[in-house]
Amino acid sequence: MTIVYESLAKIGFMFAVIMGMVVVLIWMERKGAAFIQDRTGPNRASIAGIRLAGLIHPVADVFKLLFKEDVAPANRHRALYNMAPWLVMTVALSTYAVIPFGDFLTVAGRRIPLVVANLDVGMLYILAVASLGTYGIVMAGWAANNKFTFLGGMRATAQMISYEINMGLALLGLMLVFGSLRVTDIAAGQADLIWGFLPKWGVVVQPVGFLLFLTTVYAETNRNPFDLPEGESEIVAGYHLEYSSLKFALFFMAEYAHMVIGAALIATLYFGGYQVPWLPRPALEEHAGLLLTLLLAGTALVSVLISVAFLRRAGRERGKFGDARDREPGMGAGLWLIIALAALAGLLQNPWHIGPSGAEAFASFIQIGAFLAKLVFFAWLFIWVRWTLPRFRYDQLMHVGWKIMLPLGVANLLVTALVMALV
Amino acid sequence: MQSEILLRWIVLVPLLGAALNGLLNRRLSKQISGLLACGAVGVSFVMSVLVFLRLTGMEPESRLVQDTLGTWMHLGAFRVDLTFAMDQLGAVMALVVTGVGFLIHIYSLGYMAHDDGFQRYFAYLNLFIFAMMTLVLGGNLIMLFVGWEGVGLCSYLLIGFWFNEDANASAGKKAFIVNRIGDFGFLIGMFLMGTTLLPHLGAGEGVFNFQVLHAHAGVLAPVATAVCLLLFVGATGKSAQIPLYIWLPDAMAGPTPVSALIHAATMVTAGVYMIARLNFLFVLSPTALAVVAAVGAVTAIFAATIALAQNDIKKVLAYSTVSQLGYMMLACGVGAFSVGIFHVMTHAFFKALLFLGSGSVIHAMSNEQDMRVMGGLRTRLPITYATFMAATLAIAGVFPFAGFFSKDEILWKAWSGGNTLLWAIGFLAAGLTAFYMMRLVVLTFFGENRASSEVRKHIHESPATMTVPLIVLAVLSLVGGWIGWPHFMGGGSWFEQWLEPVFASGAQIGAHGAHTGVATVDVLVQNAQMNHAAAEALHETGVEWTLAVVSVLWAVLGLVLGWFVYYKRATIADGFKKAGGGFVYRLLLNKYYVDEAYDAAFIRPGYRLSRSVLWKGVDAGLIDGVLVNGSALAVYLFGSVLRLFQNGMIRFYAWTFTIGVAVFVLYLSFSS
Amino acid sequence: MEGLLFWFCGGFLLLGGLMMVLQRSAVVSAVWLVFAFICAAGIFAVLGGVFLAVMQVLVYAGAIMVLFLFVIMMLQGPVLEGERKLMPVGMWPLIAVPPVAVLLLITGYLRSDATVAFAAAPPAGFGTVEAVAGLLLGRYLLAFELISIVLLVALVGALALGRGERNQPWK
Amino acid sequence: MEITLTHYLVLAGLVFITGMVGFVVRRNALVMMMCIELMLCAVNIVFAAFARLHGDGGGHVFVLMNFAVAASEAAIGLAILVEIYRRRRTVNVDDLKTLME
Repeated sequence: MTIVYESLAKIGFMFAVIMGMVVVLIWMERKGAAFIQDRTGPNRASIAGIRLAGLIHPVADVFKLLFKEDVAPANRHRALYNMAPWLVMTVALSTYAVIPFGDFLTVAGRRIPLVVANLDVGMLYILAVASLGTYGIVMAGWAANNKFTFLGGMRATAQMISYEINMGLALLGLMLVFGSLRVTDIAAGQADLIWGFLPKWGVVVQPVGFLLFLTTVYAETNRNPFDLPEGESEIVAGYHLEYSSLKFALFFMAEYAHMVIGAALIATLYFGGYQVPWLPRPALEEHAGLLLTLLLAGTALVSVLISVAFLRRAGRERGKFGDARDREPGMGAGLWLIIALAALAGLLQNPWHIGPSGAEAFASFIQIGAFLAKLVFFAWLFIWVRWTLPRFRYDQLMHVGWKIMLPLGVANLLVTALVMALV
Repeated sequence: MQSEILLRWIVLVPLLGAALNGLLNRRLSKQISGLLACGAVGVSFVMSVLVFLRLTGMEPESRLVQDTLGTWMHLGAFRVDLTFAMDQLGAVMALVVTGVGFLIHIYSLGYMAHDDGFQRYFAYLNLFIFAMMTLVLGGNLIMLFVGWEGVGLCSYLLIGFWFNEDANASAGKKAFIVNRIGDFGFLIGMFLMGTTLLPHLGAGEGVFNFQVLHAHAGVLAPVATAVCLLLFVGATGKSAQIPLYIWLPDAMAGPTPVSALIHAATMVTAGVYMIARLNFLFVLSPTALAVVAAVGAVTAIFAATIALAQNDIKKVLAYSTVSQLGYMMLACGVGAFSVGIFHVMTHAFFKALLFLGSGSVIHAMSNEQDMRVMGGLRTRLPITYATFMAATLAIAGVFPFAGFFSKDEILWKAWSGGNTLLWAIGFLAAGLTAFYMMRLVVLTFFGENRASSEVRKHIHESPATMTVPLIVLAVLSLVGGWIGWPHFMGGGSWFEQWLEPVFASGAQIGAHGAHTGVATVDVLVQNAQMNHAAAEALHETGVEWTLAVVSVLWAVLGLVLGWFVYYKRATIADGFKKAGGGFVYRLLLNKYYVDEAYDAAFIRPGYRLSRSVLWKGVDAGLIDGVLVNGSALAVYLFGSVLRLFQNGMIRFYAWTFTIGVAVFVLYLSFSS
Repeated sequence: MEGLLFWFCGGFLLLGGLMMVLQRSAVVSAVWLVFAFICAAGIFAVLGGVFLAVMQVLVYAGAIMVLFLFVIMMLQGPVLEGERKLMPVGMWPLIAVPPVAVLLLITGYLRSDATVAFAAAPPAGFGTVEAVAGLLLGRYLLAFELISIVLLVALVGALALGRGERNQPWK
Repeated sequence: MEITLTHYLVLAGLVFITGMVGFVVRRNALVMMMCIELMLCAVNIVFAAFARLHGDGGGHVFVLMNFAVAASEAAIGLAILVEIYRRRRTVNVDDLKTLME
């Protein structure tokens, strides 16, 4: 039964990470948009005067959506209409099953691999689940019985069909290089170095494949510049036009969940996953004491600096807005100071002599941390791209998919196979 | 037996020329087309000479080179290889065909220069050379037959070359059909041969291979007569013997060089060649040989008499050809195969020359062929006249022209074989030959020109492309016979010696057959003993001398008589017609009414049969009524039932399909 | 466990197939078929063919059925109602003949107790990517190449058909 | 109850019949094609079951071949249907009776 508990624990962890990331991403998107458009992002919603730089805002959004009236078209296909958002969400969450978020964790003498399902056809599983993602959108578009939603669904279908092939081609190259369809194998394989200094990351051995994969992932998540299924300037809001309340929230969250999984995939397959560059697991365990000490010291230092910066800002902007915002810098300074104090407290516990089991746990957490860091970066990349690039025209989308990426993918696969055969 | 890669190219280069000319056709200019065709045949000739030279360097008994391209068909014990082979006989034929063919190609350049179908003409001509070389060099009877049919096809194409005229097209058809009748016999003969021989062969032996046939001649002895007679039917068709000669005179509808090449020098000798090639078979059957000899002799005299009364210059020559072919058959019939081939060669020279000369005349006379409106061309066409005269002397058998040697040899063989009657017929025909040739020369070249003034203005000597071949052939007509200069005149009969190994073994088989109880021809036994060593004794007797002198005198007499009757006393001929000879004249002029007789005996009854029985009864009644309409009715009845099923409902189709599957599955599961 | 999965997947597979046939709307039919296919993938997985199961989802559910849905929608547009007319009642017995025959056959087969049990466990590596790939590129290489040609022909054929009449160079 | 080969065969047979009946009953050509896919799926189950029985991956290879065939069939069939729809504005097979006339 321990296995079941372990699995449930891992699923729970992943679910928490994703849902937490969804919230963070919504905040990040708004802040990012505001930053890129040089304006102020969300900052009013607060709980007891605490608003965490707008992080409370998504929570307010969720409550708003949960309690809104559910308005649905009369002529909908009831079953499919109700099913579609759940399907979208389910598919979005399913892919996480095969993504490793760390190497392993030793708990009570048991080595627990940090992946929910270590399938030996993990890569194919990713593709298969991704291909199912269409149905939710198509069903939503069709069941609402509206021309615009229908067009959105059609666009999504054609786009998915077109880009799935390219995704498969890009992944094939990677599978060739690492010789396995198991995602954990690929993640583990990226710990090596080429020529002694270059990490053997997917992006290094498959640069063209990475570009293709990046593009197709963007297309599969229906994010800008590939958000034609919802292209609001043309078909109002696309497939989720007729949804409201919780069902709309599900679509909304599914999009961010998709982003998270896209980021996780990119990080896992092309940027070493949970691997820390130049510090493979044995090195991490061996120098655990040194690293932990350095880490704690560094954290303390940086936290103090940030805290000081906040304090100065608090002094500068005193009473500027005349509302909750005025308390913000002071609270920030306090928060960072607490972090600095925690780090210092850790340093006092003699981290240098951490012991073997402690070293193992340290290594595992460092790797999980590395994975999450990469995840956040690539999630930010999604946002970055969305607010930077314009939307494609539909024929351009098809042109890029079939006439540029497909030949490129085939060529990449051929070259890879040739190199693999020769080396 | 050695291999010789050149052989395939001898055959294939003309085919290549034909293909290029035939496929590119109008896209080639006339110069290139002519160059291509002549070049192909020229190359073929040069290669033939090379192979011939190689043969001369070999031992006389083993003079045989082969070239196998692969297996054509292999069905159980039956096997046919794509083999070309050249022995002494093949070498002679190859040289004659490519050599004379080359000259006639050159001649055609001038003769056909203004024709629209120039490229097509040369394509056919090259194709003909290809087919003829396949016939001559084929290593087995099947290959020979392929060539045999090929030359027939080319003959048909070229006779009907100017197919715009109905007469030409039907002449071509006639040639083809008559040849088919002969080929029918040929095929049956081959089948008989094959079925007799097959059970006696080992694995992988080509049944129709000439060597195999030769080696197993003894097996064939029981059916030799039937086989030989059937094959001879084929030969009468191809070589224009009685009763199938009728196509040859009509074949003059083709262009004159074609008449020279195909209907005088090469194709028509195929029958003679075939008999010579299968001599080992023919010697096993005295009956067959007797028939060959008799048919040959009768044809010789028969055609010669018809030639006496013809007015068309080419018709005269055509009947003359039939007559000369009779001579060759006569030679084969009395067992003197090498002499027959000798005559084939000399005849090729002078008859080609005669036809080409007549072509030159016709060219000059603006395509007029009737001798009654010619005359006096001697001064206008000096080269043509001179060469034509040489050929006339050659065909008449005047010493030392080529014809003398071969014809005299044939007559001598007939005489020495004891066949006095055959000799007498041949002798008579020789005189007639001299007479009608002189008539032709006189009517054409002497006296006043009887043509219209319009035509007369255009009379001119032919261009060099035409006269040069004439001159070459004239020289050959003079000296060509010298290679067979007989022993009794101090020569070496080199030609006979050259061919001897081919026929000696045949003669031995004959002799052997006599010992083993198989009936053979006495003549052959004599011939076998009468090799050049034995001939020494015979010429001592002086009989040969006597006969030679007599035949020359006889020829000269014929010539002088012709000169006298048609030039000096031109009234004699008319007087003969009026004084009771009119009947004979009409008989000869109408060729003994043979065509009319065939028409009445075969063609009209055939028409009537076709019309009443085949058309109205079989075609309209049985085939149209019962088979066609009946089957249509049956299909209609079935269809009216099946139409119920074809209702356009795809789901209904699917349903019937599933029912079928269900029934099938149930049957499978409950039957076991 | 295996038995449970079999009954689960098999039952839903049948249900999916039946609903596919019974639904009037083509789109809903297609969705039911996708459901059935995913259940079929489960059946494959129970049978030890993990690779097959994934491919079933990837190829059938992910590609072919999406194509179907796309075409259905393209041809029919956003129309909810499907075939209205029922089969005439008189035809029902006719249509029932083949299935009843096969059902009879199955019943007969089951009554004969001719059940065949599987071996205890499949050989090691059964149904993995390596095993199937080894067969595809080894024993069945020719079939593999031929089927790729079939796919190529289908590709070209679909292209040629899909070009439509307006720009056919041969007309 | 142990799951035997028979279970799978019966299941496949039932699925096949479903597809077969659907093919006869439905009027929409697209649904008819889907019924064909269902029948192919039933066949695939049989293949996989026998592969399991014999412990030989050949059955799996055949299933993969079937996938390819099904994909080709779908591509060509759908292309034809689209073309038919362009000309006749219908995919109802009962309206496509040109073959009869």
